[in-house]
Amino acid sequence: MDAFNGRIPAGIWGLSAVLLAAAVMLPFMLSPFQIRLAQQILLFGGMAVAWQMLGGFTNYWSFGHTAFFGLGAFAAGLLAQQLDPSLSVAVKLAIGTVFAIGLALVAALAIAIPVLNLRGIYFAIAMLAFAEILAEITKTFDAFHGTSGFPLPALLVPGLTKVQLFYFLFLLLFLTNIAVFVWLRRSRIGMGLTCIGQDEDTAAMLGIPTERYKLVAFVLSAVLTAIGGVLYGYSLGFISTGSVFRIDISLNLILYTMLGGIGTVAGPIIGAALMIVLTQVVLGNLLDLHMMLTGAVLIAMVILAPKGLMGLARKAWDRRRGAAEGRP
Amino acid sequence: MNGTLLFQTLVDGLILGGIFSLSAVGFSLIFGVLGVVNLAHGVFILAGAYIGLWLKGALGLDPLAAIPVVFLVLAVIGGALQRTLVSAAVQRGSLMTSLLITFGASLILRDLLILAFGPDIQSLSSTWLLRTYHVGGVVIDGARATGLLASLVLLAMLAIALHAMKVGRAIRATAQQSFAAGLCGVDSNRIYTLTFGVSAGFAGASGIIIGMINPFSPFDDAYWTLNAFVTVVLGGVGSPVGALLGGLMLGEISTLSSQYIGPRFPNVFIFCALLLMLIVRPNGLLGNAYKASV
Amino acid sequence: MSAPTAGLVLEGIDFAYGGARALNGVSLSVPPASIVALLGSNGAGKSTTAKVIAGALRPVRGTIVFDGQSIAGLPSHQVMRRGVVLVPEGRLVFAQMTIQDNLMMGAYKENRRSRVAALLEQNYTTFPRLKERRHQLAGSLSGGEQQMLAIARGLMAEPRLLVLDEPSLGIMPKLVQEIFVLIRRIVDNGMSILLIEQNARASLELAGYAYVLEKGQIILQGEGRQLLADEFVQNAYLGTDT
Amino acid sequence: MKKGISRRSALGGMAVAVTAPAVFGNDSAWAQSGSTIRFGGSLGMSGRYAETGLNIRQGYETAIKFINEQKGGVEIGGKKYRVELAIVDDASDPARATSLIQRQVDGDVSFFLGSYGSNIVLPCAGITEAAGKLTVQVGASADQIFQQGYRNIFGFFPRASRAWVTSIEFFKSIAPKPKSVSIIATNDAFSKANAQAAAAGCKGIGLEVLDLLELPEQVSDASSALATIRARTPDILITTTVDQNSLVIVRQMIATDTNVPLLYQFLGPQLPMYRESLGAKATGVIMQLPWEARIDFKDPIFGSTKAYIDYYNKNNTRALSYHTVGASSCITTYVEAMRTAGSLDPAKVRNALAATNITTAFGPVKFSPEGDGDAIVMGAKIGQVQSGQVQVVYPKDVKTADLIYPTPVWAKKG
Repeated sequence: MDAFNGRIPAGIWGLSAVLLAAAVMLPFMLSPFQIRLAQQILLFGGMAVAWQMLGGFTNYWSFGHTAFFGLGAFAAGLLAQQLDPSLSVAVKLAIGTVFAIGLALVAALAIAIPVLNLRGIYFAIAMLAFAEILAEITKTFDAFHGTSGFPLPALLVPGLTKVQLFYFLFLLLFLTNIAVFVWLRRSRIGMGLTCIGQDEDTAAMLGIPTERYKLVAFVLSAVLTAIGGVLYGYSLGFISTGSVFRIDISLNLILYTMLGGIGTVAGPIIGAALMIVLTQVVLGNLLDLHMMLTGAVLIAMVILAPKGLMGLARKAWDRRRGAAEGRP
Repeated sequence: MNGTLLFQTLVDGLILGGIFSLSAVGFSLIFGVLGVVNLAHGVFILAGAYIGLWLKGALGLDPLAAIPVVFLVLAVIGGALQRTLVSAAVQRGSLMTSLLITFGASLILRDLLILAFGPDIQSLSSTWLLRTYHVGGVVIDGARATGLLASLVLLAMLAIALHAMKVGRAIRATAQQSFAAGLCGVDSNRIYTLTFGVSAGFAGASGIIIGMINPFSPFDDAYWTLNAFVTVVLGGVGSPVGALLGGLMLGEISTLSSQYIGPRFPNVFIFCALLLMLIVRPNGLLGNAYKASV
Repeated sequence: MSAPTAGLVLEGIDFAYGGARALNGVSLSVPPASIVALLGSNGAGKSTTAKVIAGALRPVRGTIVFDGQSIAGLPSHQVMRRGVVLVPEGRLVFAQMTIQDNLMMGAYKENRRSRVAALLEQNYTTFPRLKERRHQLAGSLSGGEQQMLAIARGLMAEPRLLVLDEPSLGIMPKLVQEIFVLIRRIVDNGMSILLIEQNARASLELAGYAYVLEKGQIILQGEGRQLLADEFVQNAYLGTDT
Repeated sequence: MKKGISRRSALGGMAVAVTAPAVFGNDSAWAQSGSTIRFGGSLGMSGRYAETGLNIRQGYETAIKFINEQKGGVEIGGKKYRVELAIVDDASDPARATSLIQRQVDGDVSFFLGSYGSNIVLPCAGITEAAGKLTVQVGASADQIFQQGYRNIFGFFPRASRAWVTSIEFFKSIAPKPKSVSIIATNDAFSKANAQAAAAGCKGIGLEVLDLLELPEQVSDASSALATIRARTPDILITTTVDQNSLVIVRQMIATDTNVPLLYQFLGPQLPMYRESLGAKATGVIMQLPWEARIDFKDPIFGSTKAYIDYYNKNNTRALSYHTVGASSCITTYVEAMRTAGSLDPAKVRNALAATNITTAFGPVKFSPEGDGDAIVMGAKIGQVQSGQVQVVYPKDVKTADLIYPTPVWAKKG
């Protein structure tokens, strides 16, 4: 594990700079549809990176991250309706984001204390239940307008189309998520979380403050996911419980991560790109069978590449290097 | 508070709970023995209902009489799923990946159901089921009461099989200590396949009963999977008694909150009960029938 | 194998966990109706050897022959059907099942009800303590009683070779004595025993022949009494005598 | 080793096959070619309401097939065009729906046939509206869609708050005069909006609304709501939910002996399966009839309602539903508007749509200034199940049978 403290190699910096430059240029070259695909890859790939802050290191796999996603979208959206209508939409978005962050923070802290004591599959179930509770609450109490849905103000910036604008917002969040994840992974917390992933009891005996590390990772992950919800809500312009509290969003975050390679930065992004392009471009025109094919791809990937595409790539790389050096 | 209404609500909850119990027992068994959360459970249930529908249409078989056939068909499907996909996932990845595998399988199976039967709502009803019974001011719905009765019979059969039969003992032993069970001569892979098969069979049987009471469509699977989830977490993992207890609790929470707080609230209450139970006793009231508590 | 040999013969067994070598060319044999001890410190590879014999682990290299037939690479549920039964370290009883159910699991391969009943009776005679509590859950027994149960469960399978992995671990000395008395009695019935132990003194007193395992290799072997007198064994495993 | 390589290459191949067309492919597949009119749009084909999706899809397909095969295409502005359908499955997921609709907008599809569910329709409408593309749809009726000031969205159904105009008139016509009403809704946008509209309408004519009970979106048990209904029986019980829930509720009403003089189920009794599964017990149940097969209308493409039904039944095995006829008539309406405009210019077609006043197989088509169906012209008729058949009982000029009121108790039926 050289990832913890070693310097990030110059090659990686270089590659990142090139990719970033390309990402900034992209919306001026692609068609709106292609930008929309890129939007989703940035948003959901970025959220998968956020999901990894806990789930990538440890066995605490949240099956209910859509809870924070929906929380963010609803918090910002409902707040926008209460704010003075004369405020500019950008200001509403900013206030909504701050509000959503605060709310996600409180919710994550509140739920983390009992739920982080559960291990493995029970944590997964508890998070799923938490997401369902929030979804049901938004639908059950009319104050939240979850059933019928409600509009969000349209954000406009001169010189950019709406798709381009949200592309850049998603890109910003995406970069933030990656930065936080890389920081976390290289920090003492990341090392502690990795130990927790290996064996939590031993980690605790070694004096690692397991509770605190898990909490930090969980809360960071939750807050960043909530920001994703805020931006997504604004990009749609109209949301209901059915648009943001979706079990498939939670499952997709895990799927993207698994597909690309858990614990890596590039993995979730590759996974998201692959699945989004697969389901919306390749299978996009199918009316009947795309769900079945999605299921088949999912199964094939999990069985054929249990460590994800990054795992396969690494294995291939090792093997080639091994062959070059004359090792078996 | 009106006494008859309370009693009526309790009875309604009991009857509803019986159906939840049967629909969850297979999920519970797989979870207890293999540690796998089977997200394809709801599709198994619906597949049972649809096969019953087909048997009724093609052979004129009464849904109740079709239960053994449906059980067998589903057992084969479930066993095959475990043999091929689930065991591969557990071997190559982890228990967690089995969630993704069963989710993928549920997408495929659901699409197959739509291809075979269309997306329309269907019903397995028999008109004789619509009878009503009045017992001292309480109205008992014949269809649901039949469902409760059938559920109890099937659950009792499973309980007996698990406790009195040799193979049931082997299932319990494998769940507790698969290594030691192997040393006793039990082929754990076979037990896993068998458990998956039996569980799918029970899901299919419950599908028949659900189909006799309520109309169904291929998109109900998530609802039933989620209910099974809640039932198991409330009652306890792996045992028919746990499933019964969980199902009855679910039924009572559902009808009581619906009657006395408002008919739109039961879901909120159900999930809150679920979360509360997870925090207090993750393995449910009865705990895990096979392993020490988490 | 050229000529069928009776008893268990391990030859040149290698085993590795991932990249870590655990067994390195282990060879040993257990003749019929004998007690053979396998000694070694913690982590020497004793339990790994036991699991390789029982089929729970698959050796990388080497042969395992029991009564003339190769059993290497067979899964454990088939190995036990050939007559080699392991009583695992840590007892591993089925805690949520009754004592009687545990014993009946031991006779899982036996399909004749009458035979199972006879075996039950036989074991209840050997372990009267288990008979008293036969309807209690195994998890409610003390450590020593669970060990008794584990051995009894092994005996229910009517093995020709019983592999006992650390039967004295974590058990009161009084019960340990009882267990060792029992082991001798079992051999009198014609069954052979591979006794894997850290408790070197008691084992060596009991065993006709013994092996010492260190870092995955057999470093010493000989007759029990001979090893008891060996200076190296005394220093390494017997400690200061009282 | 060997296995590893094959696995690797298989995955690599898959990845390339998947990504290449996305990044480099153009969207020419969607482009409007010279002599073809392409109708785009999305439908929820794989969600809880996929049944509606399938009904609508078959309606589109029937119209497309008829126009191409029987009429040899359509003539607009002196030029013959073939018509083509390019709808996709939005899986009721707004992220998926918006990007798929965007793809069609990019690909120069100008004429959209809408999905249903406001959380899909509204974000998609934002895209098509901004691009100046048109939508005519037979699914969504939420008020919000028609309150955005959109100029290019048209819907066949009157918006939810106006969907009860004929029903309320019908209640007024019942003798002896009913005094009270209870409403059971489910917790989804469609049902809630309709329940509110129904309640407001009933209050408006002096009916007392005893209870407005709201069940979860998927109903498996309505026993407690029914206990409330039994405790104070209304003269009319209205349920405003989808087919599956309607059936759950009515069956439980029968099983628990919950009797009301008049049961009004917004959706459900229209389905043959509903009536078959209830048998004689279905007698007396009231429903909205957005379309009724026995009322024959002239249709500029199919000729008449009757001709349409014959053609549909010859080519399909699936029972005809009002969504199917409505979907076919969406295309009829489009084509008529294009003919009137004499052009495929969306702006001109839009104006022709806004001025539409024709009859189709579905019935008269006329849009309100906001784009939804005119509440009077396109409002639903009232039907009642009698001896297993649906009879029109209101309005009087089209009725096929007299209303049974009050209906007999369950035990007396069959």
